[in-house]
Amino acid sequence: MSEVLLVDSVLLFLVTVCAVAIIEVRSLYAVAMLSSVYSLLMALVWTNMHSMDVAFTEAAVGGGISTILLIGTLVHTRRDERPAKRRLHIPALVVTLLTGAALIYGTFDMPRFGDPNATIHHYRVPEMMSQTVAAASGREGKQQPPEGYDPPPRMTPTAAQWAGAVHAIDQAEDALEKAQQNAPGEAHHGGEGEHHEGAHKHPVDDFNGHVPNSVTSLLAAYRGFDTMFETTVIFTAGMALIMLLRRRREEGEDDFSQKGAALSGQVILRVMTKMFIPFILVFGFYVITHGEIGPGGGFQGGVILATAFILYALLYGRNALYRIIRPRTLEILAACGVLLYAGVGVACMLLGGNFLDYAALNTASPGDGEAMGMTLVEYGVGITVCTVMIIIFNQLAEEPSKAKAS
Amino acid sequence: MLDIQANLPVLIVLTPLLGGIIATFTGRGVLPWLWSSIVTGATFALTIQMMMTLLGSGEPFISYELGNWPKWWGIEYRVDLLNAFILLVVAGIGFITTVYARLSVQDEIPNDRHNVFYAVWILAITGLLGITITGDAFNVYVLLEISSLTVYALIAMGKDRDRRALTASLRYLILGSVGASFILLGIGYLMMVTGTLNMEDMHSQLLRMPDLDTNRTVLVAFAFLVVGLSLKMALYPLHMWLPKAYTYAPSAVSALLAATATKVGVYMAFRFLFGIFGVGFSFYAMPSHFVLLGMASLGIIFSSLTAIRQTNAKSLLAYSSVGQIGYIVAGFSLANANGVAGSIVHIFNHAVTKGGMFMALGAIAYRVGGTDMKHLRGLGKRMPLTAGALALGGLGLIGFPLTAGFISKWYLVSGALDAGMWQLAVVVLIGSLFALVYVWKIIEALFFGEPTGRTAEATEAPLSMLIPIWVLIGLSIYFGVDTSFTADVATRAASSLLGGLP
Amino acid sequence: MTELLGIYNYWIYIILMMIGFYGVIAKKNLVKQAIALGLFQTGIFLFYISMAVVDDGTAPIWTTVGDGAMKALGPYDNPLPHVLILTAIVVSVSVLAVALAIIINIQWAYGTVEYDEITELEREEGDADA
Amino acid sequence: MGIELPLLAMLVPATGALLIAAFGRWPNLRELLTVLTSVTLLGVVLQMLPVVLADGFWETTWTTEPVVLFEMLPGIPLELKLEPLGMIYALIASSLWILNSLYSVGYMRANREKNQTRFYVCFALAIASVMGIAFSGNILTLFVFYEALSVSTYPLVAHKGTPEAVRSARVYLGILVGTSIGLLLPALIATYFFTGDLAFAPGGIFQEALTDGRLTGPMLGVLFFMYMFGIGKAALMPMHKWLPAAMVAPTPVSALLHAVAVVKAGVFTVVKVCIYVFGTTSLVSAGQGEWLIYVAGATILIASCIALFQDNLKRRLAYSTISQLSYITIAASLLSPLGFMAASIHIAAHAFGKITLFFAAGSIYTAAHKTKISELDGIGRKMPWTMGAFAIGSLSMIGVPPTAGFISKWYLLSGAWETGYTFVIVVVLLSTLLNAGYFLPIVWRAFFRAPPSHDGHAPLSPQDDAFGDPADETAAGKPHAHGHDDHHDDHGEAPLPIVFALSCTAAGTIILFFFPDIVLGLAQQIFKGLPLP
Repeated sequence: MSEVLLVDSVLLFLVTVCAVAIIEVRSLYAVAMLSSVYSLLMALVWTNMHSMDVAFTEAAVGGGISTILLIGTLVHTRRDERPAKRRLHIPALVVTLLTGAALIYGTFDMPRFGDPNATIHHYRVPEMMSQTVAAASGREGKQQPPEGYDPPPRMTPTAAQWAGAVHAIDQAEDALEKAQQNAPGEAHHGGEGEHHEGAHKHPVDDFNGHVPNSVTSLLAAYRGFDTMFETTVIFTAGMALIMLLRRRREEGEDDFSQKGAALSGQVILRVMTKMFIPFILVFGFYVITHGEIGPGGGFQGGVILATAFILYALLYGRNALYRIIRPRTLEILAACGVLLYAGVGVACMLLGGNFLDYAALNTASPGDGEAMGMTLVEYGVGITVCTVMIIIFNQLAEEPSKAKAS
Repeated sequence: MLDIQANLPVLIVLTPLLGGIIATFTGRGVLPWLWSSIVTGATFALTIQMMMTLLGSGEPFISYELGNWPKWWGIEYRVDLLNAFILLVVAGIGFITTVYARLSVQDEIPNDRHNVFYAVWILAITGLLGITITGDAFNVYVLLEISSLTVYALIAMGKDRDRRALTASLRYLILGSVGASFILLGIGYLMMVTGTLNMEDMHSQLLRMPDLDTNRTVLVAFAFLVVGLSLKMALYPLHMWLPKAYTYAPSAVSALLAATATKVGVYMAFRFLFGIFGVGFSFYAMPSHFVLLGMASLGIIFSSLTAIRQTNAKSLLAYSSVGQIGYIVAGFSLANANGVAGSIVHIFNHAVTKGGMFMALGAIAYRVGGTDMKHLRGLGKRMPLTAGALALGGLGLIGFPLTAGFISKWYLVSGALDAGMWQLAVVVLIGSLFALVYVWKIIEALFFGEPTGRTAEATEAPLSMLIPIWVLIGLSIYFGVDTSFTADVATRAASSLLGGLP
Repeated sequence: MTELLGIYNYWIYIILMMIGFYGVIAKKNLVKQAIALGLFQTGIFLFYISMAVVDDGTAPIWTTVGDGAMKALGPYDNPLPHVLILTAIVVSVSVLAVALAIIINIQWAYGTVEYDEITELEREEGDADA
Repeated sequence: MGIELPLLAMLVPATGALLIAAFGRWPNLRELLTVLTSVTLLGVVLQMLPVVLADGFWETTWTTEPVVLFEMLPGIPLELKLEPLGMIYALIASSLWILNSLYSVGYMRANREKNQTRFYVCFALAIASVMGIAFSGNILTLFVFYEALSVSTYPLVAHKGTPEAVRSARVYLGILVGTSIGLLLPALIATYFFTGDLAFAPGGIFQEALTDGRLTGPMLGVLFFMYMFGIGKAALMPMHKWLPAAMVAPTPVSALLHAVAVVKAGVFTVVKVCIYVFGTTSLVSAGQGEWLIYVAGATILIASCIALFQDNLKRRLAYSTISQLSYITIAASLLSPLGFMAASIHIAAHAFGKITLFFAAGSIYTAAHKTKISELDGIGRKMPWTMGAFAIGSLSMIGVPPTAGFISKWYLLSGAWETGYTFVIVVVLLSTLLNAGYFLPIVWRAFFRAPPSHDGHAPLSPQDDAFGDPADETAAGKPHAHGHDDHHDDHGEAPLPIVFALSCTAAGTIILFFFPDIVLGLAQQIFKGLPLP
């Protein structure tokens, strides 16, 4: 058993306790705090399972944003849950137990926890990982491996084996190239087109487009399209909140009609925060940019940036914040983030590639194209996330419109 | 330069996506609506082009690799006859409802957030289109969430007219998220056993599994996907969210939802049951055959009975939608050519008919201020065209000959006979009889009631509403008379789904 | 025994999920429901991440070796589920935000977020309609 | 050329409906249009007559391509086809529609009915669907127009809009559509499922399926059952309730639709299905379908008995219709050529007789506002024309020469004799007595009972100007001078159009007895078409 499992068991025990508490405690503030704790514990769990990015996100989202959201809500609603008639809700319990039983039944045919031989570890992903981003987009582009091309070994080789694997891959790549010259790929729209032939050709050892953090390379490149929609989800949430919560404003009515902030009296806090905010901002940008090398990326960075603003708003009131960024600006920025992301994709199309085919951005050196594209989209994500988080915060702090106050 | 033809698949989703985001810049007034109509119109045109290309190319499907990554590493868009058809339906209805929406949105949504409303509206359509076109299991989940989030918000916007819209929306949110989570879970289980997310790849991996029929993980994955999908497509008895949501949503939103949302849910069921698990597993190894048929039949009967008891025309139609979903599900759970074709045809027919009817109700709400029976009474004289559209649509629901509904019923019943399940045929026909009853409630109110209150001085709906309404109703009649297009596409799509099985 | 040890991790995710699920069904306070929904989803995330783990694996972050090429030194966990869960987390927080927005609206419209009280009010409303 | 005519026959009333709707604002124009349309329609139908009557019709016209309207379902088009039986039906419907439109003009105006435009539009639509039924080239087409007829007549039944009108309209539609969707439609689909074909063919389409064992005798029996009860318009008991319910409609509706168009659509479909779907051979060989004789027989007797005790005139007529319809059904169910002939002739005979009776009833209502038989004492003296026509109609119902009813009964009896169903003979004789039992008393009351004392003086009768110039009077559609009069007991004849119409139909009943050639010719044409046993 790996040490993962041992640490795991302890953490997960805590998590479970925390979860039960969340369900059972009736004071909603306490619940909000507990859920924050829960998220942080979860972040630890993720770290322990070596998924740094998820841990980072969980911390930022669960520990940060969700808590703010909950408290922002509790400002409006009653503070604690009304006691239920029955301590235990029997039907719910039955349903839950049945579902759980079904799920447990399902686990019996699963590969054991951490089993290196699990399908998922040696079916597609290793092939993918053994690609360099540039190579994949450039020359592996559109063909599936020909018959008799056995994918490289699962992901636990010694360094020597690994080198061997890479070598094998290079051979395979050459084989593929030949295959490509002989037989044109099967009919695809967009996939066809001269620009792939030759245009992306570059020496096999040109790995400059590759990002060390393979999570990021998956996130921003291989599954970049998902990520674009992830950003869209965030954007949508922001718009939904504006639509649902914004106070009815007549033409020309400004937004400077809010109460001052609750914490505005706290001198120490204010001073300290004033000192902190620049660092937070710098860190945020660092995280966005650095996402390709280490954990982090547009999402985490964006959240961090947002916290800086939110903190400011908490201390100096939303009017102060609005004096820095008007709500309208926020909306526009939020849109621009997604537009930036999608725009990169469109640019790729305009340059003759498929959508989000970063390699097309810099045909001379596709690798650089990759790098540039990924950085840009990361920033797109960052902008949208940051602004939307601020929007959400602002909207939750809205008062009911006079129209609906009745 | 941008090669539209080459990038057609992605453009179908990209156009509304960008359009939706840009819609936030459009400010107030008529501009948001205008922009949305243009965007959805363009999307519709693209889907038509897609259909043409597909039919022209003669290939079974057109594949598009996003980011030009090999499809099992990246994400693939994959357009075959079935989803080209669904795309056409969704985009078309999306366009028509958008055109229709202007007045009713002015009427029901505070004017300082029209731009946001339309942005969310278009994003909802984007999500639906994205679900339909993608060939990647996880991408389905993400877009499902986009469409759901937007729809929750849109429904909640009925709050200014009736606060119950809020609770309806929240309930949908909870149930919908649970359903989505189940789907996510199912996808996770599948990914675990197949090691891939590409649907086609998953399918081949599953087929390679020696113990496919007994593997407990696959089995549970299947179960959870079915439950999640049933929630999403409001299959009885997991339909609890639907009636209230449809009833209290803004009129335009109800029309859009009724016509597209559940249909896309059904489409997902097609993809997962037929595409990923395959007919053999889904309908022969698994008992889903009977479970789904049973649920569908119960749905047809009970929701129709409930519909009869409604006093609000909107919720009446909502319950009838649940019943109609029953028909669609029953059709494909027969897993034979006629049945599946019937359910595909019915997806289209019901979308058109229900869309038109909800729009007509929207027009009535716009003129009379409500859709209760008491509002409808005697409208036949005041708003003859609207009432006529409603009546014709109603005939379509009953499945009267010369309406599209008849065609679907025909296919369903023949499918049931082919499968030797005359009981289902009986259920379908009983369903139509119930439909007769509840539709006639509306018709009697419309044409043989005495107008009261605002109804008495109501005038015919404005042209900008009448035209979209009659376009849809006209379609529902046209495709009841000349079925060469729908029936042909449906039968071909069905045979490809069944993969040559009888 | 090892068999069970091998999959117990999955069970914990199931337990978490079910706690959340129970909350979703049983709790009458809408805010509670929303939070429980969050728990429910985290359970699923845990499952995804667990499936990514490889014995003695490290984080899927490669290091640059001498010649500037990226190499994975030794085994590392499967990054794919991580990516998916990143997306899923974002989605779940968006859902939470929208849910809370609706809940706030409910508070404004009904003056309460207790399901029972709301249904009570709505029943009266329904009677008013009929 | 003769082949596009069916389509034309449908389009004429359809366009008529459109025009009527368009010019609904000007009553005179509207009603002029109605009459013109009906006349045109008759013209078109007459055009077809020679084509059908021509020798070698079956070899030439029948075998040539039908008018395919649309490919409704893959392989099952919506098609029209000339055919003798349909010809009879179309001929009767179109010719009686003219009289009926005249009658409607008088009636609707005299009774100041509302929504008259809707009335005329729906009426024209109903006729259009009748034409569709008459010339349908396959069962699906027939079904389509059958349903269209139900829907287009619904507004006519519910016309008054009063709660009980709406309620009975609900019954009307419920039974008609319920039976057709619940039984007829599945029967259709099953037929298609077994035979892969829905086209009408003399001698039926089931033999093949029967021979290669796809279809067994019992199954065929079930199908037959579904068809017979699925055709609710044939008012076979227990599916007859809609007919009395439909009597709330204005009399012209009851007259044309529920004495001619709709009910005949029912029995027409029955006969058509018997001849062209099941055919003589398959049912007989399968030994199925005999039950129909007994059901129909029972319907005849029971309906007649009920009719005996109806005091409301129109209800009594309705029940008599039910029994008369079953004459046709029973004749068809003999499955013998003579039987079919009897059926087709009775379609015509009963049509003329019954419409006369309804016209009379309506005329009484218009002039005297009386609906109960018990109130009719001595009314014959005030309304000699009306009651005279009524008498003729009743005779035809009973089947006394010189009325058309006699011919059909004659054929029916001989058909029964030929096939040796004494049961049928007994039924016919019994019901004849019953018919006499519930019609003659009315006539007797009307003419030989003294009118209620308090109305003294002689009725002013419109004969003198009845022959002024009915054509332009009615065509221009002005309400007749002596037309309506609010004092119920002091009234004369009904308005001229009414009187004119009912006199014509009464005359028709007698003419049909002396010159039955056309109908007989068509009937024999059917006969020729049947494959020789």
